[in-house]
Amino acid sequence: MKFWEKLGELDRRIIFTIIGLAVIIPLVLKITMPIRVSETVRNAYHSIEHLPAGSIVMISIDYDASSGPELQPMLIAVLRHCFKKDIKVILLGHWALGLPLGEIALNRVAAEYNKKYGEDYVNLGYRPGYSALMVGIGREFRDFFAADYRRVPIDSFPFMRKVHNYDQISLLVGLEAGATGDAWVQFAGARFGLKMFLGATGVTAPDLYPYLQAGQITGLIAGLQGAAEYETLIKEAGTGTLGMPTQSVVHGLIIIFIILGNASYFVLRKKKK
Amino acid sequence: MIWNIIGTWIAAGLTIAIFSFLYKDNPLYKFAEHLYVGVSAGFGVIYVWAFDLKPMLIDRFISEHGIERWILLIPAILGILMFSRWIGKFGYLSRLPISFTVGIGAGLGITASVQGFLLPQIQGTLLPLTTINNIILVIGVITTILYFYFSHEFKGKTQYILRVGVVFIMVSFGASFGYTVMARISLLIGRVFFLLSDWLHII
Amino acid sequence: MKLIKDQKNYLIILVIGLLVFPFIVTSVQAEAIPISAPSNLKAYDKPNDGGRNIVLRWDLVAADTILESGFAGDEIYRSEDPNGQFENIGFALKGSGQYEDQSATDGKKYYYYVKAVYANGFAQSKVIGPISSRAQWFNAARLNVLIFTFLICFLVIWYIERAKKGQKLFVRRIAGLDAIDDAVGRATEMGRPILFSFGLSAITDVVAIAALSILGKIAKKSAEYQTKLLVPNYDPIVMTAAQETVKQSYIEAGRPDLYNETNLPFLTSDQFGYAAGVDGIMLREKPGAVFWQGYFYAESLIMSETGHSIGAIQIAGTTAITQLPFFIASCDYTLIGEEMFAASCYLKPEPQMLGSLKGEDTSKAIILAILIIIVIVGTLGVLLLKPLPLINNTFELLQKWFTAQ
Amino acid sequence: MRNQIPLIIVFATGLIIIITFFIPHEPFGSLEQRFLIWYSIVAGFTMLLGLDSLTRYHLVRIRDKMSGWGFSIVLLFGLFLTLGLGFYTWAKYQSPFTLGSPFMYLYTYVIIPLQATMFALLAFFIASAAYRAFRARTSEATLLLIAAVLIMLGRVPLGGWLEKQVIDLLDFIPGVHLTALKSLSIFALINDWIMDIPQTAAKRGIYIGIVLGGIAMSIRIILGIERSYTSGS
Repeated sequence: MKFWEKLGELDRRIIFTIIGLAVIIPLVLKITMPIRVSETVRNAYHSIEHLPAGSIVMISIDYDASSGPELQPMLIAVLRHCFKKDIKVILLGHWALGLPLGEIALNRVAAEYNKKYGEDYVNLGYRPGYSALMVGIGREFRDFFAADYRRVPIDSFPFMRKVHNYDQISLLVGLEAGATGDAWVQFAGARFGLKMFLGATGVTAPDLYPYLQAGQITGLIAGLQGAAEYETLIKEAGTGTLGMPTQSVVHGLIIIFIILGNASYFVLRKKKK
Repeated sequence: MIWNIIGTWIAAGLTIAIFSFLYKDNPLYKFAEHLYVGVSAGFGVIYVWAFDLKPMLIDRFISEHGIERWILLIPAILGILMFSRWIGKFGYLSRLPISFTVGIGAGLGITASVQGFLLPQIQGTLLPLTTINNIILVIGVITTILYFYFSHEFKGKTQYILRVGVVFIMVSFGASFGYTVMARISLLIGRVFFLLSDWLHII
Repeated sequence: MKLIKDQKNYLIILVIGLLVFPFIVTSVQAEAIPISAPSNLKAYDKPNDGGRNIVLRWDLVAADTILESGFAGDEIYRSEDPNGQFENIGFALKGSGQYEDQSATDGKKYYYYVKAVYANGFAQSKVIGPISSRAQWFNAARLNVLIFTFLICFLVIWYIERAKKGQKLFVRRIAGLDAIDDAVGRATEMGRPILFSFGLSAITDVVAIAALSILGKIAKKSAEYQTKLLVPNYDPIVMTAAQETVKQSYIEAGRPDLYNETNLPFLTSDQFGYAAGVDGIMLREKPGAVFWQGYFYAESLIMSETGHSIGAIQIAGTTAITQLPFFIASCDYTLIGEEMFAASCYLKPEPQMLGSLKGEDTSKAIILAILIIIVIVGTLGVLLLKPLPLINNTFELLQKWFTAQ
Repeated sequence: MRNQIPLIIVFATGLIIIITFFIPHEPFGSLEQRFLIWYSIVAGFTMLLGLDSLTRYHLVRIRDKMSGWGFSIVLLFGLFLTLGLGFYTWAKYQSPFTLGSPFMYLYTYVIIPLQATMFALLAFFIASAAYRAFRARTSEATLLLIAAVLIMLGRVPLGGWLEKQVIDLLDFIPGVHLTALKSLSIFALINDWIMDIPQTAAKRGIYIGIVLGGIAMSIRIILGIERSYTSGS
């Protein structure tokens, strides 16, 4: 019985070390694992796949670096998908500290596909007060975004001249780390009938499932695994695919921790009785 | 190039400083944390200035004419009134802009909740009970709502309704739990990946 | 020699063939899809808007439905005179079959036609009109929203008024309230203090108000049992409110002498710093009962783990959905979301909170009734589809009524 | 009077925003848009206010030499460094957000690592809590933990891998052929079902309650019954 007591008193720093190693070792060894694509991600993929060339997709960067590892791979995968299909991209964001992440990804992916700023994509930037903004640009973009991220008037870009409100946007892709996803659904989706799918962090994703079942969003990319699935669909492996084996190892470890912890708890409780 | 290498070392140093909290709360961690608060606050100010006040207020004030131009003074004055809270006697004036934003938020929220959530979610639950999944979904929604219904004492047999409700709530919390664990690990993978590849070039 | 010449001829034929082939193929393809004009063009004023919009709809031409047919889309033309000059006002992408003219002047009469743009030609539809746009005074598509909004607002206001007039409104007792009493009792038996934390609540969070009334109850019990109560704080304003509440409870319990403000200190206003501070207090003071009541973020995990490791009974309560799972897994009892409001109304009925709670409850009852009735109709509709199609039609109609736009 | 005016403003703006939702006709339609633009501008000032109280708070700490005042200097240093680099970059590159500029350098090498690492810490805390605090003490907690474990297995490739190992192991037993099961991915199917059906049902029920609470709160605010938003000023 001493064993269980010792086990229960294990210093947390030992656990921290084990977790650290469990993350480092699979990454260094570059283990790979097959990715199974779930229905929710497949539906998201098809919402873009079925758009004709020349349509406009709007991507909202509603996250910052604190959830970057989960959402940045999604952004890159979705951008690759759009540019592959000659779909034009409008980027904007509601999290002040996150927008440069969008610019970084845009610059990288646009270069891969030889896309030009102003012809194939624009970055509108950020305005505070997201619910007001979502309703407002549903009437007229220019009331809020007369100029882009670099303060160039949006009317100087040919494809933006005919964009006035959501009617010209074929699809919204919201990449969400918090409540802005709900706001997109409730303000832009319900009021203006804007079609959308969301990519979300693991923390936010479960709360978005009711929207999925009610048909308010067409698809959902959940967490790093979701990003890995999207990467699988567009056949461009990225950090999502790379991270999944590590993710699996740590999940396994945490499950073992829960089982061990509970085993010692029940053994000790029985002993007490 | 040399700047990028220096930058990567700074980033790696700050990453390790934050991780040092795992050993215990220490000055290195406190340094990184305070630096973070300061830098991000400064960043926010530049953002607001570059993306909001400059284009939406100042640029527009210059380009607009006639009455439209002077109407822009209303939000500008409301905004400036925010700062009156530091001037003792006029402190109450800062309540005016707060009231304006709170009023808009409340007004937008009511209709958006009904139109964007209640109606579609009720509609999504209006399913014929012809498949097992439909039956489970409808029972789940009803019993969960009843669990949070406080105007009736559930005694005798009706308390099983609450039991069923709790089962659904716990399964959904379990799902959130699993997804949250997944999310946190992904973030750690992201940081370790940075340390191993950008900084140490091991992978 | 002949062989070489033959080969040369052969090569020439091959090159010419390769050059010509694409033309043959494309011309065959283009011929396969006839150029036809968009048909069935309709124009109408966009309903439920502020004016200036006219919607055009037409049937897609055959080439529009085929991928890679070289069909570009449709150009939209408008004029105020059916026989005058028409102006190109826009372009509809392939596959859309509709266009919204957003530049109309209300009341002005317009004529339209649509021109299908093929890879090798055009075809234009008949001219239709006159049509004009106008603004509506009520958005009829939002009638359902209006009804629900009105109903919920009415119920909440009505119950708040009733509660204000002092009418007794029933709220059921939450099981967690017994757990609170037990925990305070256990801490006393063990001779250990009690720790209470609001997490990172601000006073503007409604949950902080509910947590305050739960704190009031705990403070009263602890005064009766003469058990030390510790409340480390994150927010200075919440701290002041907490001090007032505890002092009041001690007076009510007849032990104002036991109140000591140093037991309700301000720690720090940064998230993990606060968690580390509370951890330190727990390891030093070893409280027998710990209450996590208020709004929590990620720090909940760190604090409740330490609480568990010192063997305290932990009772949590929060509206922070993301933290609830971790509290449930690591605490002995957890008040889930609105249960906190119900608990606080049970302890200390304040008209606003009590009235709101009743208004919400009645709204829930109505929603439940709607759900149950329509689901029954729907089930019957599917089961009796053959003999009584009317039921299924009714169901579909009812279901459609909830469409929000 | 002083206390009445804010209440009147809340009442009027709230009501106008609700009315314009139902009445598209002028002047209501454009009034809503105008209010929303104003809101955006005032919200910008609100963010500046946060900066104001932050600097004041830390200046006081430094002045009074309160414990940890050195860190307040670090904070203010970070703040003014960012502001300085921001305006410098703005002047030099026309926009502060040009990639490769000093301001974006600060973003890439200071903000990203600090912000991302703060939350990466939680992976460690969850692991340690999993070992030391997550206990199946009640039937509710048991159910929660079982669901959580199933999700953790099914959502990532781990579940599929585990299935394969078990099936391979069982294959050695003569007469048992389970290879057909390999393509089933049972854990993934369980994960999808939990997410789609019971999870969705409960979240819907919970959020209907939360949304009703939010509406009630908004009504109280508009009617001036709830005034906590004015506190602190």
